[in-house]
Amino acid sequence: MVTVKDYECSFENKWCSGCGNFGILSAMKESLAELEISPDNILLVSGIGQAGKTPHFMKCNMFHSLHGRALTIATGAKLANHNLNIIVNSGDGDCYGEGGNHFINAVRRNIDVTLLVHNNQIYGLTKGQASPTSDQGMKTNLQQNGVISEPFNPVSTALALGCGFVARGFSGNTTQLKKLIKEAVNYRGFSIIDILQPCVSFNKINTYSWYKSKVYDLEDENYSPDSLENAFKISRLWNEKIPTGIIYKEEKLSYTEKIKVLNRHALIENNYNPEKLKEVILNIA
Amino acid sequence: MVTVKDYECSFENKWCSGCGNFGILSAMKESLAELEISPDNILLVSGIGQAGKTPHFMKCNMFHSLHGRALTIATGAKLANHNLNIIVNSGDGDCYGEGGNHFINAVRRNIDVTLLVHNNQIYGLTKGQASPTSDQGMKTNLQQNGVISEPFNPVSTALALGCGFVARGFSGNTTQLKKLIKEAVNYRGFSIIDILQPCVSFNKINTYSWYKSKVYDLEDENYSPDSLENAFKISRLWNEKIPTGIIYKEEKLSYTEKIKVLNRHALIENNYNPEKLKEVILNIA
Amino acid sequence: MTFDISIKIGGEAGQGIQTVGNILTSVFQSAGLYTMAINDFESRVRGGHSFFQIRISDKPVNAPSHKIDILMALNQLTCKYHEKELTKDGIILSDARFFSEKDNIHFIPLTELSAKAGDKITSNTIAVGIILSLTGMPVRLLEDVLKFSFQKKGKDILEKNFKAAELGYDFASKFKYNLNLPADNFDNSRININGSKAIALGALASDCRFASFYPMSPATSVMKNLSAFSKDIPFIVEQAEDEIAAVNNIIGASFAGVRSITSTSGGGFCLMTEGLGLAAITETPVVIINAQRPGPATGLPTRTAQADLQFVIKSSQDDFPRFVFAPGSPEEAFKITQKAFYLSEKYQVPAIILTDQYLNDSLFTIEKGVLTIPENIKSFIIEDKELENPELYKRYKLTKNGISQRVLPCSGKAIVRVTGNEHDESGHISEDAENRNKMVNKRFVKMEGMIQEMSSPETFNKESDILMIGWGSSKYAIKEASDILIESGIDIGYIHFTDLWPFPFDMVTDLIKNKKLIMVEGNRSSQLGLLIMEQTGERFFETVLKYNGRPFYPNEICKQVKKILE
Amino acid sequence: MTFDISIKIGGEAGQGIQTVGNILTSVFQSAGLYTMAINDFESRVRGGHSFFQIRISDKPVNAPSHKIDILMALNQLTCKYHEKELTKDGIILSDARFFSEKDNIHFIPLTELSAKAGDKITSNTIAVGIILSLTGMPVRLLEDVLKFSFQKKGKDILEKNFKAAELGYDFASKFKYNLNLPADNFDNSRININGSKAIALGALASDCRFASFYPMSPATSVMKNLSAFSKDIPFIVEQAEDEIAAVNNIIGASFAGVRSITSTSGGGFCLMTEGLGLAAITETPVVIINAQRPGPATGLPTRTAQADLQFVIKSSQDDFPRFVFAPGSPEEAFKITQKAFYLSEKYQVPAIILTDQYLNDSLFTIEKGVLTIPENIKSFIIEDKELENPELYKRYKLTKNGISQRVLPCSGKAIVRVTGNEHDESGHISEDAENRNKMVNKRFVKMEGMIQEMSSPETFNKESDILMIGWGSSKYAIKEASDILIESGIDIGYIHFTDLWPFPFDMVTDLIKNKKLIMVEGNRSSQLGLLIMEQTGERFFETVLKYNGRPFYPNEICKQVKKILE
Ligand SMILES: Cc1ncc(C[n+]2csc(CCOP(=O)(O)OP(=O)(O)O)c2C)c(N)n1
Ligand SMILES: Cc1ncc(C[n+]2csc(CCOP(=O)(O)OP(=O)(O)O)c2C)c(N)n1
Ligand code: SF4
Ligand code: SF4
Ligand SMILES: [Mg+2]
Ligand SMILES: [Mg+2]
Repeated sequence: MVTVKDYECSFENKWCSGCGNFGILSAMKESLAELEISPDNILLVSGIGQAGKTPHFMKCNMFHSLHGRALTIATGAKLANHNLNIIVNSGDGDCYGEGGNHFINAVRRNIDVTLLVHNNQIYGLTKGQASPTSDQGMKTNLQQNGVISEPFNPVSTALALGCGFVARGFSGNTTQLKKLIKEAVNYRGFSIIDILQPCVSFNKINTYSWYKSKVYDLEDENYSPDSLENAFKISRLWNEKIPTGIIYKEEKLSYTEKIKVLNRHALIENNYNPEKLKEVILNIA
Repeated sequence: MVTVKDYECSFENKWCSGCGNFGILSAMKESLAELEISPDNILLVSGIGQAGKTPHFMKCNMFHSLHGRALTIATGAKLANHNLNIIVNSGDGDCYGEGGNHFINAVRRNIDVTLLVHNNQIYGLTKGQASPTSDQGMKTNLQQNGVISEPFNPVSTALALGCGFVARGFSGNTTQLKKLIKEAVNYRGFSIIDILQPCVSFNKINTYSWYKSKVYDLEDENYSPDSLENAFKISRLWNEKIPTGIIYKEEKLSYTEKIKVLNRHALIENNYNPEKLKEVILNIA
Repeated sequence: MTFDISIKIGGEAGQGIQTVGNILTSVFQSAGLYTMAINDFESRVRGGHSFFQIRISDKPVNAPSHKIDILMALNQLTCKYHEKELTKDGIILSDARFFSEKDNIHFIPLTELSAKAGDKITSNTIAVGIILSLTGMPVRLLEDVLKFSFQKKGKDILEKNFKAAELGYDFASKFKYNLNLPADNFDNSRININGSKAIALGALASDCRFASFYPMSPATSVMKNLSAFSKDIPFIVEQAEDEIAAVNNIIGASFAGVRSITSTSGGGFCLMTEGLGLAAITETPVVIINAQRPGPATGLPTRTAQADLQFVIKSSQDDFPRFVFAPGSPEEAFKITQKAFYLSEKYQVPAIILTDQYLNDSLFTIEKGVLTIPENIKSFIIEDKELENPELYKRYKLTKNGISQRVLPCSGKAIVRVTGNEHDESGHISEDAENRNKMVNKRFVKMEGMIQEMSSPETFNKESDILMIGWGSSKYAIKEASDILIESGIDIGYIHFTDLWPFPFDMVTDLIKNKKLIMVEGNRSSQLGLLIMEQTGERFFETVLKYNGRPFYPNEICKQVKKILE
Repeated sequence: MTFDISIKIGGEAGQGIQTVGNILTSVFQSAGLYTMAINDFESRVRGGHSFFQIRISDKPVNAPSHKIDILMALNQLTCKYHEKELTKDGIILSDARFFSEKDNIHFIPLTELSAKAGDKITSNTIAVGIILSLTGMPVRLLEDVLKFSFQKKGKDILEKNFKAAELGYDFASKFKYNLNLPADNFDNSRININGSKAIALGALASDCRFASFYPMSPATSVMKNLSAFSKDIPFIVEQAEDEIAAVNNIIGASFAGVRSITSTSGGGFCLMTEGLGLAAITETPVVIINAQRPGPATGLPTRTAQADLQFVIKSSQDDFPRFVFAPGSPEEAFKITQKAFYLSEKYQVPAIILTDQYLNDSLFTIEKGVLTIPENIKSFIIEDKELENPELYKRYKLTKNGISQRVLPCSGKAIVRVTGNEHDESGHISEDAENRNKMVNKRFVKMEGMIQEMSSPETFNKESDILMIGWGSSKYAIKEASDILIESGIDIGYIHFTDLWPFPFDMVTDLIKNKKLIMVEGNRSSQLGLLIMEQTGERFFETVLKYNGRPFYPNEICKQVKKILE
């Protein structure tokens, strides 16, 4: 039996106390334990940012990569060995800013990886610049006159791109979050959970209580996440009420399932075959 | 009076004969002439690809930039001088592939630039690899087993990102296309026309007649482009019938209109002011 | 120098170390003293260990000292890490939680005192009060600075802080220890400034009006300064979606006619290298700040390095001319930024300025007079009316010096065509072999003019047989080391490079001929040493290299140089 | 050599020039002749001007010739541009539309003849037939090749092409001109191959199983070859959304345990430089092909250059070890690709291979035997069971040679931690100054082993006082030039570099001591010359530089060398 304790790690946690990331970290550990996945069977991939540090704070295999590039590392690793359980931890800047193009394409590929976006609507590690999800009007040292771009809506965008598993979580509701992570990990294909995560140090607008006063659980409303059009409609809600839970779910073949050579073995499981190669060379003559 | 002839240019056109790009080129010239914009008052910005070459084939100011980066050049130019009339010519690979992240952010900014995507669902200039918009199953030299990613839906995505002017054109219908370009250029904000453009050399699936048999004009159906939800629904149509025309339109403030220092003058129109600078330096002491 | 003391405040991120440090520095400055302060912090927002270190003297000081007179420990790690840096008479001031009984350790009950002051957030002001009292600064000076710092926060906060300052003074007065620094030489011709702000001011003094960037330590601070100024001056700071967008934004803006800048660090510079090539082949002027930090990849994001010199000179595919500069102080940063804008526009080539975390984040006392604002900015842009026949305008007309007339798009009848492909004179794509040769040579011939614009390196005691060579931000650390070495009887000179590319090889060849050279650089492979070898054929040099993310200290340079000379 | 003739087919893009060229080359090969063919085309799909040029001999030929014996002009520009290249007895074969009356111009009515053959698409086969007839090749050989080329298209097409071939032969028989090349020495130990295919085969013979790329000329062809092979072998070629994704995809795949490759050109390489640094600091092996083309920026996308040497050696922020190779032929490409995979994995550092449009797209006749497939691939991956205590596994354990045991994630009990930040032995972030020094030195100490792996440059007549020096794809052009020069009485040697970084400076210093050096390079600044200066302190060299996008021809090297030696 795998327990949360198996995931403990002695490396010092470097987040601010009160940070919303703690809720995500513990929900993740609990989900993995309940899914009976042991630390040596999970690979966490992350980018750079406070969210990107997550893998250091639990015991697991990890690739803490570059700002914006976590999904590209995860894609390569999954193609090489599709038996890996991969979870990507990314920030809103990391995933929707620098990594925007990779986000689009990970969704389009439908690679079987779970993406957890720690969305604090701010650049945390670099000390408080606006992120793609910052609300209009937010002022920072670098946005002296306030943000004037339309905020990036990850849920609407994921739906437009054809994502088969789109959810929103809140780091203040770890019970729900744990459930979502478990479903996402079990989903065969690309699954996204955009997680509302208060940054107590830099985001003085979208605080814990700001979120708390707006979030509601779609399950409580008997919402059924199987209509794309409904999902799109729901995805537009923000200022008054913010829906959380699974917003859209659809079963389809994942990327590696569609690649013929992977049907029998993961790429890494093949053996070097000099005979076959000699044939190839004969053929080109 | 500006005429199409004013836009003629002696530089040899390098496209294949029969290419869908010719329709776009002529619709563009005609629109500009009818809008009474003269060649010395227009700036065409483009990326790299067959679409990217467009500005060479008409008389106009131009910046033929890097693969994927046309929108970033246009954004900089517009911020420096928002009196410029800027049209961006880009390819499906250029704009939705390499330039995916800039596409997202040009929409979010709502910068007053018109984007014409020559969408031939293929990489033309590099001789026929799949593009983000290639239909599933398309085989090429590099996609030996056919495309397996979900095609990028530019219309749905632009809608999800909050674009205020989203249209689809067809290079085989220059009358409609001309109308769309004129409306897009007149729109104050970021306007997109995704233009279906047959590549006679490399795309043997989405041919002229393939498109022809599917496209219909939304105007003919009394479609009204003012509901985001309707627009999203319409944006999902593809395999049976392909809607063209203005899919969504919404008035809102464009990026440069929201920047205070630009209210009176374009950035370029200011004068160097040493007195003000001396004050600044005094203040920091 | 009659005195030269250093104060270090150490603690966790989030404890306000930098605020304490900045206020102290301001007070010493307003007392008429020279200061130099460094800022050491981890890549985290709370916790861990960081410090702020101020050196104070009656004469200019421009490098950090390895010895500390007063160590204020707001966390236990400060004692652990820095106790050994104390001078013989140095003292530690430490907060209750980890007080240990040693003669030179003094307990300062910040929590208790701040409770007295009525608000625990005043504890930093109390700490400041204590240090100022121990150095002999009058409370009045602190009050002025507090007024300036806290006036926006309201009267209540200000009052509490005044009270806190006094409590700190009172408490400290019971110590025997007092450095009694002079406090009455205030000279309003001097200010404290860091490298970031100097670059930002240099940009403004170049009529730069547009910046685009993507946040990245230690480069963001340049943009933060520009943002702050942009409230008073028509200036736009755009936060781009990534560094690729940032560099292309400024290429677009510069093409449209506005002087433009971006600022990034190594990994971001990687992403800009393709745009660098675009600026080069389109001959669009741009200024790029690369604020160095240790790599590879994410490396040590909040620390310092001088390890991108070769990269910025050689990067982007194929050969093309560019300028590369590396200022050694805020004064140089201010001037070089202007020079970069001027030359970039004059030659229509990109200019890169190498700074680093140390220069960007350290405070130096400078003469205000250095920050001279020019009355006019020479522009090299040609207007339509200056053209004989605008209809025949060719953006890339071949000329003897390689520079073609630069007209702005939509500014008149002239049609401006620009492309990142190889092109003919009119700006249209050309694949012709002869045209290609001409265009490559057109771009290259600019190097002849460019190299004339390079200042020769600054030299100190250059007649000596032994020369230290450095570049960029290490200037004053090496200079001070050379002073110390000379004082200790070693005849040694020093050459400081700011203008690095095109490399002024003629001047340099003369300077270094038959000398023993010691390269002092903040990287592992002695990148300037390699460049000198490449450019002059000079073959042998010794090295003093530091690459642990920390700045150079004069004494460690001395030690290593002595070892080399043994 | 009893004969050495060249045939050039020129025409518009889209006219099938490459098909004609490829078929001709195959026939000559099956006649037992040695061939070398280059491929010149514009960045467009239809129209313009392009050509395919084949050199044929009874002895190996490995560089293009500047003289043409038969010029087949499918467009008028071919005559205009290339007539001057004809040998004294050379002839032009030209299509009706632009026939001009000169003695050596022969009208060939392709349209008419193809109508006779029953299909106008056979006109290329007719052209082939004519040339083969004029060179004395039997029709049988052509028929064999046609069978191979057209069999998939069905019997009807095949028949028509047979007929077309015969029509071509018949038509040509009326010319007096006939080169009568021997056609009966077929030797199945030889094949024709270009650089791209050789690299692709080298990757397969290294047990590489994953490639990710973004299309870019002239790099795509390597991936196209891999794609074609991937039908028979478990190999995935992933088309990424951009080059940033491509390089990080292969870092991810290699981290997971599969040998991986990417292929790009300059601008794409720019975008990969940050990933290069990530591979370096995470110590993940990867092989990156940079297929050079002229820049800056988009430059001349379908042409050739050798101008990224300094860039790939110095790029990405901060210092770190890497391998850089540049093969000079398909044989070297095949071997070096294997060496790159082997060394990259052995030392856990990135390896870069510089190729270019010329090498990638040109056909060379090679001995099949050169393409030896190894029976086993040495793997340097450690399995869990080989570890004493997997629980204590540390990915970055400090070792004497800098190489730590590499275990794969999720392959056992060992936990594998990797980060692009500076880290401690266990792979966790560390900002400690001492640890930083250790880790930088750990990575650098590998250089000592790496440099031992470098082959010394290949030399020809190295005792001569005058040495030409080149690298990469220009190998045989320079070699042939040196043969010609020697024959003409000039004593000259040649040094060809393939292993460029770590630079084998010891070997090189010895080779070049007191010699007159002439750098022959495909760039404007003599990048290898600068590298040699940097690494050896050698100061003076002459240069033969070409940067117009076209490959080197032996005779132009001779001419320039003679001018230098005058
Ligand atoms: C190429 C590159 N650009 C910029 C940075 C600097 N950087 C580090 S973290 C970060 C933003 C972090 O914001 P987010 O992704 O939202 O994560 P958070 O810290 O808020 O969790 C940035 C811009 C970098 N490391 N690399
Ligand atoms: C950084 C970079 N990567 C790749 C390329 C090569 N490239 C040139 S055009 C092109 C694709 C063109 O496709 P698309 O944008 O759809 O334009 P089209 O030719 O179809 O109009 C590519 C990949 C490049 N020039 N630069
Ligand atoms: S800065 Fe914000 S996101 Fe980062 S650790 Fe602190 S509270 Fe969390
Ligand atoms: S390749 Fe396709 S897109 Fe390009 S010019 Fe030809 S037909 Fe048009
Ligand atoms: Mg964030
Ligand atoms: Mg396309």
